[in-house]
Amino acid sequence: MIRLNQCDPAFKYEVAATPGGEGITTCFACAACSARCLVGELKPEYDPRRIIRLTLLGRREEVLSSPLIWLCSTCYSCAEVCPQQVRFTDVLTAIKNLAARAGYAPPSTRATARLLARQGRLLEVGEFENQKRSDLGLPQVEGAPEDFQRILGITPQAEPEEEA
Amino acid sequence: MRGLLFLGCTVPVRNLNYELSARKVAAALGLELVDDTALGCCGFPLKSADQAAALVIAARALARAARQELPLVALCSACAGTLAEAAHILDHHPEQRRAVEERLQPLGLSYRPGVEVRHFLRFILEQVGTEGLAAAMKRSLEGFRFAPHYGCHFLKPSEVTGGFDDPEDPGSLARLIRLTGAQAVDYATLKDCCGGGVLGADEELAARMAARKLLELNQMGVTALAVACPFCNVMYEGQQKTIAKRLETKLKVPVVYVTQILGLAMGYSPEELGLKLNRVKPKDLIKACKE
Amino acid sequence: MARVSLLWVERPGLEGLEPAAVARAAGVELNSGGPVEAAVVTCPAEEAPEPLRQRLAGKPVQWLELAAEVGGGDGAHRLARAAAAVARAAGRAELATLPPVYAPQPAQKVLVAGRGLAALAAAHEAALAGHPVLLAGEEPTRPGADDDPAEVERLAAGLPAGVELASGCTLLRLAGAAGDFRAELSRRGKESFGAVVLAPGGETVSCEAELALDWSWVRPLPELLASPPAGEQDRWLQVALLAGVSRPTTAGAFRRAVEAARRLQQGDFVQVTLFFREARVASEGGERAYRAARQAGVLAVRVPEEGLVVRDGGRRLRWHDPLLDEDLELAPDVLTTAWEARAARPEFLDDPVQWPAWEHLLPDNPRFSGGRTAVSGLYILGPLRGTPPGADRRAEAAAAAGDLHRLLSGGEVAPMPSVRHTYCARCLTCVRTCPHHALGHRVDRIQPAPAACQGCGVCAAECPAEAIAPPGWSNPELRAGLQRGLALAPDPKLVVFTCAGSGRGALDALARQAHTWPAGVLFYPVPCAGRVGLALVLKALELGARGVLVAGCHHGNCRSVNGNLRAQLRVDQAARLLESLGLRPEAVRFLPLAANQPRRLARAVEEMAQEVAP
Amino acid sequence: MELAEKQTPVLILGGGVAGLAAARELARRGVACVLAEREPVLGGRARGFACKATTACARCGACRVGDLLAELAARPEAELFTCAGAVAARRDRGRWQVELAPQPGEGAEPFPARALGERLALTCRAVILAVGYSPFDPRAKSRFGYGRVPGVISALELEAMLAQDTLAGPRGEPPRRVAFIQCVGSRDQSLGHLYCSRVCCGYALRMAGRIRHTWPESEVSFFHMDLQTYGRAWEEALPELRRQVHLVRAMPGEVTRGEDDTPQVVYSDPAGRHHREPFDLVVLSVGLRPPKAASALAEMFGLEPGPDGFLQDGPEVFVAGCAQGPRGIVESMDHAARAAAAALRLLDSGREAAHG
Repeated sequence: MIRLNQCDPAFKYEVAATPGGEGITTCFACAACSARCLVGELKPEYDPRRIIRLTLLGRREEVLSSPLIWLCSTCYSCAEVCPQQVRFTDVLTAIKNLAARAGYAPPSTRATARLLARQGRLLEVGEFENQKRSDLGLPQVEGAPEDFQRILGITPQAEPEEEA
Repeated sequence: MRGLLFLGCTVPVRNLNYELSARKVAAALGLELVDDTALGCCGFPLKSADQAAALVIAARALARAARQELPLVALCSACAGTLAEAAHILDHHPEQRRAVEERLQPLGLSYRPGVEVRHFLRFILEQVGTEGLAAAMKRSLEGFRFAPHYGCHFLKPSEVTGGFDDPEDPGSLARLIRLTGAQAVDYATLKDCCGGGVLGADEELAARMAARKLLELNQMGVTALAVACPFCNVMYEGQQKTIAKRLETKLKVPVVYVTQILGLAMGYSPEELGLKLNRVKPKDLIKACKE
Repeated sequence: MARVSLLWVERPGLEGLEPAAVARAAGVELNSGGPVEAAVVTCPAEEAPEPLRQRLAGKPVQWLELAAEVGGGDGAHRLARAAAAVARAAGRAELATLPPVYAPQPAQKVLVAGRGLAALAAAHEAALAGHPVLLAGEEPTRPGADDDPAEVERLAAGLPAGVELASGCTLLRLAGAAGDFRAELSRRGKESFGAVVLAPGGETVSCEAELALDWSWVRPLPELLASPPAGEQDRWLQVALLAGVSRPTTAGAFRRAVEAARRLQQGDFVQVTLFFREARVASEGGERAYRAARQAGVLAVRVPEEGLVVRDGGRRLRWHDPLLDEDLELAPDVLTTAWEARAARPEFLDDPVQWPAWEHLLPDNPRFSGGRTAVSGLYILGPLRGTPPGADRRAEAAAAAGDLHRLLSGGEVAPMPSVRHTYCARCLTCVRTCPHHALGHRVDRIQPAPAACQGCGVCAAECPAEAIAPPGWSNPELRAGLQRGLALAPDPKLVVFTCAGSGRGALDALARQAHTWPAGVLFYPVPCAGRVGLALVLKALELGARGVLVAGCHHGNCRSVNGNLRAQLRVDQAARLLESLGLRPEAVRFLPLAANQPRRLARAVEEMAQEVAP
Repeated sequence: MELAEKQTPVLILGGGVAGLAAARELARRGVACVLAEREPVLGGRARGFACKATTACARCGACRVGDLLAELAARPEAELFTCAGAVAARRDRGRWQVELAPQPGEGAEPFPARALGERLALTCRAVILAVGYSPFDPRAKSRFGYGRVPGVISALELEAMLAQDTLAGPRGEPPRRVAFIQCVGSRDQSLGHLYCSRVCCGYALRMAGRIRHTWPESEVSFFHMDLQTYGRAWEEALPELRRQVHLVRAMPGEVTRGEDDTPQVVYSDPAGRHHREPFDLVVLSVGLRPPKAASALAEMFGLEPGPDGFLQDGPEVFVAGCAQGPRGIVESMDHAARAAAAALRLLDSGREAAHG
């Protein structure tokens, strides 16, 4: 039983105020997004419409703590078919950002930031990689991790090494 | 015509065959791809946790391109999509742009509107056109059947890719494939997402997503699945064995980059296009092009 | 009686017909240039040569596009159809040579009884059409329950000179039909009117009257909007707005509800939950308003039929969400509902002797649009009819005024039915069966209202004494046409009666396509299938027809409300009679048809012609 | 070039239901008018619509077009032209001067209208715009497979098939499983069509009923978001409707080519269950768009743009029927009476002014 009196009506406004989340309130539950969601088709507990509805109802904690919100493949099919321009992919990005701020982000997201701060890219380009590239006649690749450290406000030295 | 090549994270390390073939195709078409080794990541991996930071990272690349007054040409669809979307946001949301400018300033960079972001394949279609492309073809691939895979970020969101192709009834890759004399097959799972986006969160789900297309094509029998994105390649080629094992079946769907198909038709050898780096190889195609 | 001449004008489609043979078969003389008393001409007036038109000026003439009547097929049955058509037209031409009979002139004044936009618009439009108008009601110029007050004020301020405003004056009783309504009005007494428009303004009624709500606690929506409530940061005010839970609302009511929901949502810390079964957005701007409400943060909850459980008079609302597979509960701080305008039916209409039952008075029939009712000259507009507010009501009033003008100006309406009083047994069958309520009984005789007859001929079909018929459509006249046609038609002599509202249009469409009919089919146009009646069906069989097909309108589509049902009834009756005589009941059939279904007619005729062939 | 000239109190542009009804309304009051229809035949789109009656009339009103034509054919007041389009208009001393030009088109009916043969300069007091609507082109919603997936048709094509008795699947057999998809091109912010087309639920349910009646073994699914009223007896008809038609509250995600080349509807039901359902025929209930000529006419007659691109009244210009906004056949006829009345009021005031 969900009691609306115990829900948080401000949650939808919070999502709508986050970039990408603007369209959340315009959903009229036509189900086109759900029909086109491949993730949802293969994993029935994931349904864009359900996440929208829980958000609109104001189920703040339930939405932000749900592991389901991290399952979006960002294929944009839902956004393409939406007749009301809800742009669910972007809405969910906004929700995930709120979840991350609330401490619900999966550990991999922090690891990603650290990798970028260290390398300027996800995959390291070291001597081995550049050797392989030059064997194939490809130019050398470097990184500019300093820019990334500034943007992300992370210095790799200050961060402990990867936990797992 | 010149473009600033945006390699991103994966291509220069794991998908050298893609990079090789793209550079060859560009050369054959007389397009100059300018390198900027410091470009790095597009910001996409950070979006879900911190889209503001992701936007600054994308804006950084856009600003570097603006400085050189070149369009940004990406090989990875996710990079192309993220960068194009970032440009769209910066051009349409002044308050987000102000915030980004503030964070770009310490890097000595400034965003300037009007930077074109193009996926490499869109870039050649728009710059060279089908006639120019047809003129560059030296070898007919008639008799081969390729299944195009558009993936997600090549055409979507359409607000950002604006009218280049219809993501609901796409045709641009098929057009490119047909220019080589080969056949572009239509199939039921044409528009399926590869599942790469959820690989980190749910490996099993990602595998099931990719499996639908692989199973269909495996049964259909095609020369190869033709992709345009390293992420999609990871799922369909890199994960193919794992997926087959998971499904307790055998899968043999060769996967090539559209640039490799174009390269072959333009007269390059399979070797030059890095086809030996392909893990599930289109043997007949390689054989036919070796002569 | 005058002699009727046939004037033959060659037309495409008449090839191969011998004019003299047609004239002979139809029992008229073929004119070859001599003097004419009354005439049938084989082409439409506008197609006739100018000298011919001048020659016939002032004479009773029936212009007949004979080619359309004859159609294709072989010589014998083309001749038969031509003869039947000419004979019918000759009958009508002959009738026009009779000295004029007394016919009362229709009253021209129009009574508009009601209030608000519908009433004012009707008064405006009727006056524009040139009719003096009495606009009567308690407060005719006060807006109706769901009217836009500004628009009503504008209309009230600019009433034309021809409109007499009678405030505080209500319609107490009404009788009669077009051209001759007798009304009893409070403070004024009895008056005659040519047409009557009923347009009550309606009252504000909650759309959820059927729910078990504590109405002393429910806040009326307009009152709530007048002083919108607010909540507090740590305690949001929950407002529940029920907008079509017991049954879907009208589009107008839904639009008002979503607009109200949006305004309420804009209050500080107010959460509005809007409950409905269907989002009724089919009004101008409805979808936009619905989206604006959601954008403002209104929570839209769609519940299925009987899906909202109401407890404690509405203090607790519970419903099931199939998507979440959860029960949801809301204890609203404020409960309000959507509302619509509803008008009570005037009491005098409940008199079963004087007036048909409500569903007959307002048939759900696409031909009865523009405020029309089954009673000729009586119009019902606005909330009483369920017409949406605004532009639709203006349109309805304009259409009603056009129609009443058509009736009262007499240009268009069939002449009054002629009654042979010496034959009449005063059984009142015609009064009871006239679908337009055109006939009344005055003192000792049947008296048609002067502008009400639509010429359907149901009275003629039902009258046991052949005492009444619209001119040209009496049994003797129809028998004559049948006799001539059937005498000439080859077997199987299938008679197809075609109603003017359906069969006739279908027949014309087929004629345009040069459809070829099987031999031996005789089409017989009638104004309404209800004109055919039992006697004519049996007569056709007696005269040698092997089959009779009556092509009338679909149920609910008859111009004369139920002439088609009456036709079906009589056909069934004839079939039973045949059966009781040991004959094939399938020899008589009713075919429900629309004018835009020519193939259906062609198929039915071909099948039946084959079946009844000897 | 010298133009043929003509004077008329009222010019009606458009010879569909609304234009004909306006002409009839004027004619009944003895006022002459010129009606100009761009196409070679009168009657508009509704003339080709099917009768949807089952055991009873379905109240679509399509049959009333014939009544209008028959009545106008018998009346001298209205002069009817086909193949006639307005190419220019200007106001001059309280009169509209409108230039009509012949339009190409074949198969013009000689009666009751005649095809415009040469350019004609008309001077009139009032103009009634009854130029109808354009149906939404379902190709713009490519996900529904129109023109791509066999067996996907638009509702207008179904109208024609029912009217001409040619309804059949891709292999010529009567359809067994039929799907209607509602709101194709309506209620859609992404297209900029933020309005309900009002008539689609009605026409689609009527056609669904007609199909079920003609082929009782057929199955019909009706994909919709919200049912919009389509008649007075709607409430009473709903239980029967539920028996006849499978009402599915879902906007499908797409229509794909399934096995045997039959269309497949992909949708998520209200409980969130995913479906791929095969059909023989998928009917797209396309919405009503403003008439193609709307912007050109608005410019020609100096009209303010109306909501959603439809036309609205201007000085001495009155809009009738779907040109003003989506409405059904019968509603268009009433709406035309309003335009005719407005024109009459204008003529009347002119007369009064002349006398005073």
